[in-house]
Amino acid sequence: MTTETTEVAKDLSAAQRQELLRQMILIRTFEAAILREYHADKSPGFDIGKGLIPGEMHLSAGQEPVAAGLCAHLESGDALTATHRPHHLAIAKGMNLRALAGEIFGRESGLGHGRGGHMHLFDPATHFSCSGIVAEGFPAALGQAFAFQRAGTRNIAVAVAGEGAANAGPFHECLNLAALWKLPVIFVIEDNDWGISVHRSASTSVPSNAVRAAGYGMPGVRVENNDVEAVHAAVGEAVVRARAGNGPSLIEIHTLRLWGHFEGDAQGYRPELAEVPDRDPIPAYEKQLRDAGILTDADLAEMTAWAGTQVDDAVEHAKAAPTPNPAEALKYVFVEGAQS
Amino acid sequence: MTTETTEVAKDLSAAQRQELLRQMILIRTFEAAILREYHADKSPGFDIGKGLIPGEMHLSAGQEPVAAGLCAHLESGDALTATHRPHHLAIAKGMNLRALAGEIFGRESGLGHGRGGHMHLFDPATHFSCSGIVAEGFPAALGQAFAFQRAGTRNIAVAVAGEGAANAGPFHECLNLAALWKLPVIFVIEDNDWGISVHRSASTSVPSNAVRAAGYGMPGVRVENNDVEAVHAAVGEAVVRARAGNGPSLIEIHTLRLWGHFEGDAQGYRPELAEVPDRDPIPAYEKQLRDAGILTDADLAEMTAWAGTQVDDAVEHAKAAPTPNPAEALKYVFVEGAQS
Amino acid sequence: MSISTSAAAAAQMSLPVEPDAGSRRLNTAKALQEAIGSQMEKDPSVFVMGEDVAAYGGIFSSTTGLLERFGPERIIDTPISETAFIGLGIGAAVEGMRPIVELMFVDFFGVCMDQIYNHMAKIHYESGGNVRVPMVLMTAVGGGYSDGAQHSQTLWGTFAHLPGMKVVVPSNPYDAKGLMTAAIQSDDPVVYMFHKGVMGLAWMAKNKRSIGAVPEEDYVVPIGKAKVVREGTDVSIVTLSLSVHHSLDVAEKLEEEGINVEVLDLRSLVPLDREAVIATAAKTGRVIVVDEDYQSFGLSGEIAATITEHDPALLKHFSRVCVPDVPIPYAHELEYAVLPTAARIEAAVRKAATA
Amino acid sequence: MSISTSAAAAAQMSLPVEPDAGSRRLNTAKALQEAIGSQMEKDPSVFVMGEDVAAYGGIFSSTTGLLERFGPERIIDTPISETAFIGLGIGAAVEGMRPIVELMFVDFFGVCMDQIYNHMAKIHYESGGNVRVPMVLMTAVGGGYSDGAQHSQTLWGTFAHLPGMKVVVPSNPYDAKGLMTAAIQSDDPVVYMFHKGVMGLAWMAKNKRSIGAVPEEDYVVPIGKAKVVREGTDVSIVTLSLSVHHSLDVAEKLEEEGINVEVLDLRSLVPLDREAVIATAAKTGRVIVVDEDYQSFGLSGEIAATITEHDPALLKHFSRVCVPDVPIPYAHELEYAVLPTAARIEAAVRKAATA
Ligand SMILES: Cc1ncc(C[n+]2csc(CCOP(=O)(O)OP(=O)(O)O)c2C)c(N)n1
Ligand SMILES: Cc1ncc(C[n+]2csc(CCOP(=O)(O)OP(=O)(O)O)c2C)c(N)n1
Ligand SMILES: [Mg+2]
Ligand SMILES: [Mg+2]
Repeated sequence: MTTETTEVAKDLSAAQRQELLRQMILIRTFEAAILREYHADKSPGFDIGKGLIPGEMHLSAGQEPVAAGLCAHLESGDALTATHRPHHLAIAKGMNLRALAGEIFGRESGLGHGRGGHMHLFDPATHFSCSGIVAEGFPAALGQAFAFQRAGTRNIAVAVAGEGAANAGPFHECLNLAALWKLPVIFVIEDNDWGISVHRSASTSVPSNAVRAAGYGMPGVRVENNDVEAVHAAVGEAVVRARAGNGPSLIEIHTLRLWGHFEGDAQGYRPELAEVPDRDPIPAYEKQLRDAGILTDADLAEMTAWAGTQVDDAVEHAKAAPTPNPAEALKYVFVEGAQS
Repeated sequence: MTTETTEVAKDLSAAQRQELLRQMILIRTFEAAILREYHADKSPGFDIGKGLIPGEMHLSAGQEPVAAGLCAHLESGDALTATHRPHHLAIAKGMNLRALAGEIFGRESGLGHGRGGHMHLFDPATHFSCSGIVAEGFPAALGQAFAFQRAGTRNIAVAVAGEGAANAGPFHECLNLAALWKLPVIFVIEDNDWGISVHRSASTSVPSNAVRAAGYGMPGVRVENNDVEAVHAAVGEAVVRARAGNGPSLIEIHTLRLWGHFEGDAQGYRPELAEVPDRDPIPAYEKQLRDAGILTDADLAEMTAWAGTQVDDAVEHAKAAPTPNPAEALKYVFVEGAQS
Repeated sequence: MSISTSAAAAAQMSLPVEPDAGSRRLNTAKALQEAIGSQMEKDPSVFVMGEDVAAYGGIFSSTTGLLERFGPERIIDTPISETAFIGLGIGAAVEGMRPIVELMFVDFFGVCMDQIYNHMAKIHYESGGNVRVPMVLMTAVGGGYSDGAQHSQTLWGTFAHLPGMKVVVPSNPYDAKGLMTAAIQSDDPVVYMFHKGVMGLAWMAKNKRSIGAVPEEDYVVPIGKAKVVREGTDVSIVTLSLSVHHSLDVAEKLEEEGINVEVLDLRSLVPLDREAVIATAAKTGRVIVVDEDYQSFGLSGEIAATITEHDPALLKHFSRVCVPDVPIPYAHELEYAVLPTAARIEAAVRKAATA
Repeated sequence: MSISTSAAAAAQMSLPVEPDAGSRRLNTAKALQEAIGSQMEKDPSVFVMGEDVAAYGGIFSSTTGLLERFGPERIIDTPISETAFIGLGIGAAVEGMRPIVELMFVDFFGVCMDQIYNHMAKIHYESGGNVRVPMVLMTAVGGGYSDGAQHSQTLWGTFAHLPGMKVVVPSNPYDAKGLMTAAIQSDDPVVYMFHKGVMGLAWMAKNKRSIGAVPEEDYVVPIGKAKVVREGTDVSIVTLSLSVHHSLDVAEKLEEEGINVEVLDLRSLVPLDREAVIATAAKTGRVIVVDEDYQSFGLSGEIAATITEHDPALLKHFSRVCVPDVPIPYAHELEYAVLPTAARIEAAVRKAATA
């Protein structure tokens, strides 16, 4: 059941392909803005707790093909759970950018009123959630899929995590349970080669997590080359399967961590560092669409401008929003009653 | 890499085959004695906390082929980690029967001076340990194998657990890590069809755990029919591999839980209950050896008598031993210093 | 994900709060099953999931008979994958269902605590109140029958220390039903810890109060309200769960000698009824905490802090009868040396009374 | 499995106990690395294992430079499989090695707690003293830099509550080296919790005491001994870790106003130096516990219980400056509203002084 899919889907329309690029540009624009704002006021030196955006910051630049190719198939009623590196997926799933930026800036306007932060995004509108604990985001997807299944809807749940997460126990428990109960779930592994400083060859006993799918009796596919259209094709099959009630699938996507694990990571452990920028998937996809004759300079300028406007609006809105009231720090521990 | 091995090894000598039977008889005799003593004084009614042997009691009758076939390959310096159902493996590994019985009876003479009990047997002499937490016995074997590897010995570690445990996260983490670091470990799954009242078909998404081995890049074998000689053969290959530094293997053995999950389990959930006794592996192996002309009535009588003597001695010794001194209940929390 | 509009909360409002017990007698296990069954009948979003909860009926009979009534779609056996299925419960709760998930023994929390304390308990807060997790995590606690260090713990202190989950611990059939009903209807995650020794199981030593009067109708015991189960003036015992019964036994015995013991059954740990704790301390000035959890860094300390930060002058005496900081030993003689037995409680009360 | 003959224990005996600090100054991270490096040189059975401990040198610099000195056979990066590799450490310790295993953030305990509390901590007891687990579990704790609810906790109360493991929490470079040396040489499992904020990291706000004098030679700070880091007569602050520094800052400030604050740095939670706690309570009668862990059911309660069970009359005042029972919020303003800041400590001391 394990096969390698690198072929480009034949049936994507020009509009669909443009839309994939547009999503990728939007995500990158957002991440670039966060990068800028994050570092803007941490100097002199670098103090992680300082500035408009304090704390750990895991940006997803380079992994846009996963988010764009995947979310093109999802409806707002479908669920998506992600990890400590969630922005690309949140954006592609349709999260309100102001709410997302507000949360990253820790404002009262944020998705979680500043309580959660960038690793803890919970959005009822898009059924999006994430977890800062590696591999512990998987189980929520099972429960969402279970609820959808019991409610008789066609909705599905998608759980995304890194290749590092695929060596953690919950990966195994969740794949088994999803397959056993034929839950409408798709497991997506973003293989960006690295779990912080540990290369996948030093963490994973097999060359591809796709081969692990057979151990659960589900289809397993690996997508190479960080190829958004191949992602789209692979996910498409899994979505059909899941919506039809035929159970879960596992898809591993070979993608790229363009920047450090978190901001401030000098990546001294990364031998291929110098060549990383050459593997940026966005210029490559731009070129591909240009070569195919479906992207003009004007198209690109429009997309870039559009993305800039969206992101600027979100960032400006966040910066202008009030910070949370310290007197309300204990609000939201419980729904009912005061805390003990 | 997944194959089914049901073939009988050709090269077992008559003496070896007799020895396998002898071990199985010793184990069964021990378990029958514990069964008798356990229930002796729990009536009227059944009070789990009462009697000479209080507490949960998970007996291994029916699973002797696993222990005998496996431990025939092990040296005293090899490590073995087991589960809540550990007696057969402890005995086959060579644990002192008096120490084992003493611990089950909760006596000061017991292996753990009555602190541990039947699910918590730790024996430096045989490098045996077990855990009452499902699947949490696996990791210890990695560590023992690691220590053996670093010390440059030829010793190996074996981790045994039930088919129910193979759906728990530690199974996955440990197989990956063992394969990655080529640790001298063998993972043995005792598939007795049941995890308490849950049949393997209701817990496991694939028909055989052996297929899961491929997901770690290690050999995976399933042994059918609770066949002690097939166990011996399969383990033999894995032992050679591990001692040679070629890394871990996974072996699943289809075995039989002859009695309840624990004593007191009425097994109302078990449809095949009436036929279970017919599948007892010990009479079957006796017949096999008789048919092969290598077991006489006299041989069997001698083995039975020998086992009875061993077990009677252990049980009598335990019953005669002093109970632990309540004033010493806090002894052994720490090696150094009083507890806080 | 959805914020369940509080049909459930409204229903809860309309239920009687601690009505008269009436005369029908049940054991704790049956009272618990009754609460679950009744709520399942009223609310199709309630389901039960865990190991051996279906055909087996729960190892400690928390779900006996429910499979027959509700079928395998709602009473669901799981693989031994606690992280996966507790997490599944969380995900389902986030989508508006009301899962009751059983962790067979609380001792197994270590294989799934991340889901419990980093997810179930924190999502509502992290989401700024936008996402609710109306889930019950039900689990068996306690020792006394030689089940060893990995199957005899209570660990309520561990759960109560970590914010975002309510923690309830019934000691008798009446509270078991009322607290389970309240837990299912709560929009917050509730950890429901039942002691094996209060369930009234046929195969375990029973204490006389594991059978008691339980109303047939639905009702709630409010989460966060302790109960003075015996009034007294000389010494206060602050306790919960099985230890309530040992404490009452001791109180009855010492009454004959003129030592008048008040017994406070906490019933909930989170929220903790601090007013009730302070009230009993103010009344007697002599407080003993009886706790089957490990002594240090747990419940007993929290009681001391609650009183002393209110007013240290209230206390003439404070002592604890807990499990000293030792893994629960297997051998009967050793286990009963560390459990908070009636004998240890009695000795502590005598000492307190003369302090 | 073997009982390591106590070469190590003998070595420990011969090491100086809390020698003069001398004049060489290091930050806490370097002091910690030095302790590990020195013990690794002397004892080939010591090794370090964890996520990103090799090339990265530990996310919080606990192992910087060790890979270069000891190579990948002894400084070992792992997959993200905490249960497997912590359990591996236990198994190796059981066979006589002395692993130092890093759990990157203590917040991740929920994915591997079973190995820690049901195995590492209980094997020695369950084996009736026949099997030792001489292992160090090293982990980063604490918040203050907006890392959110899953990466900012201290959780020492959770570990200290569960029996069978020692728990140490250094607040400064000198103690960090001495406690790590003691932990490695201990035949018991030791949980070593370092606060990110005391390490002296280049990329995190430093407090002035994260650099301090550290002897070059090996020495031990005995596990289980608290230290009065500032003598005082009016109010006692009982605290640990980063909060020691905030408390000292407050004490220095209030000294000018004539409020004389004693600060007790617990340094170990298990064993807890109850004598030192009682001594300071006896001295001032006014006790404030400053604790970056969650307030309820934790350390602060244990301090209250320790004093009151000794003699409730000692206390004229007891209060707590802890993290209230709330997940650690992300936004800076909210996080600093719940952390035990100098401002909160100061207010508490002023109140205590007049109580
Ligand atoms: C259980 C757990 N262990 C460790 C960590 C620390 N950690 C955060 S991200 C990370 C690496 C994750 O690698 P991968 O899954 O490949 O995701 P990526 O960062 O590459 O997107 C680690 C070890 C954690 N958050 N949770
Ligand atoms: C983590 C954990 N979950 C649940 C249990 C309760 N339990 C004890 S044995 C058992 C069934 C184990 O089944 P299997 O692994 O097949 O072993 P068997 O009993 O068949 O030998 C369960 C669920 C436990 N001890 N630990
Ligand atoms: Mg990665
Ligand atoms: Mg089984």
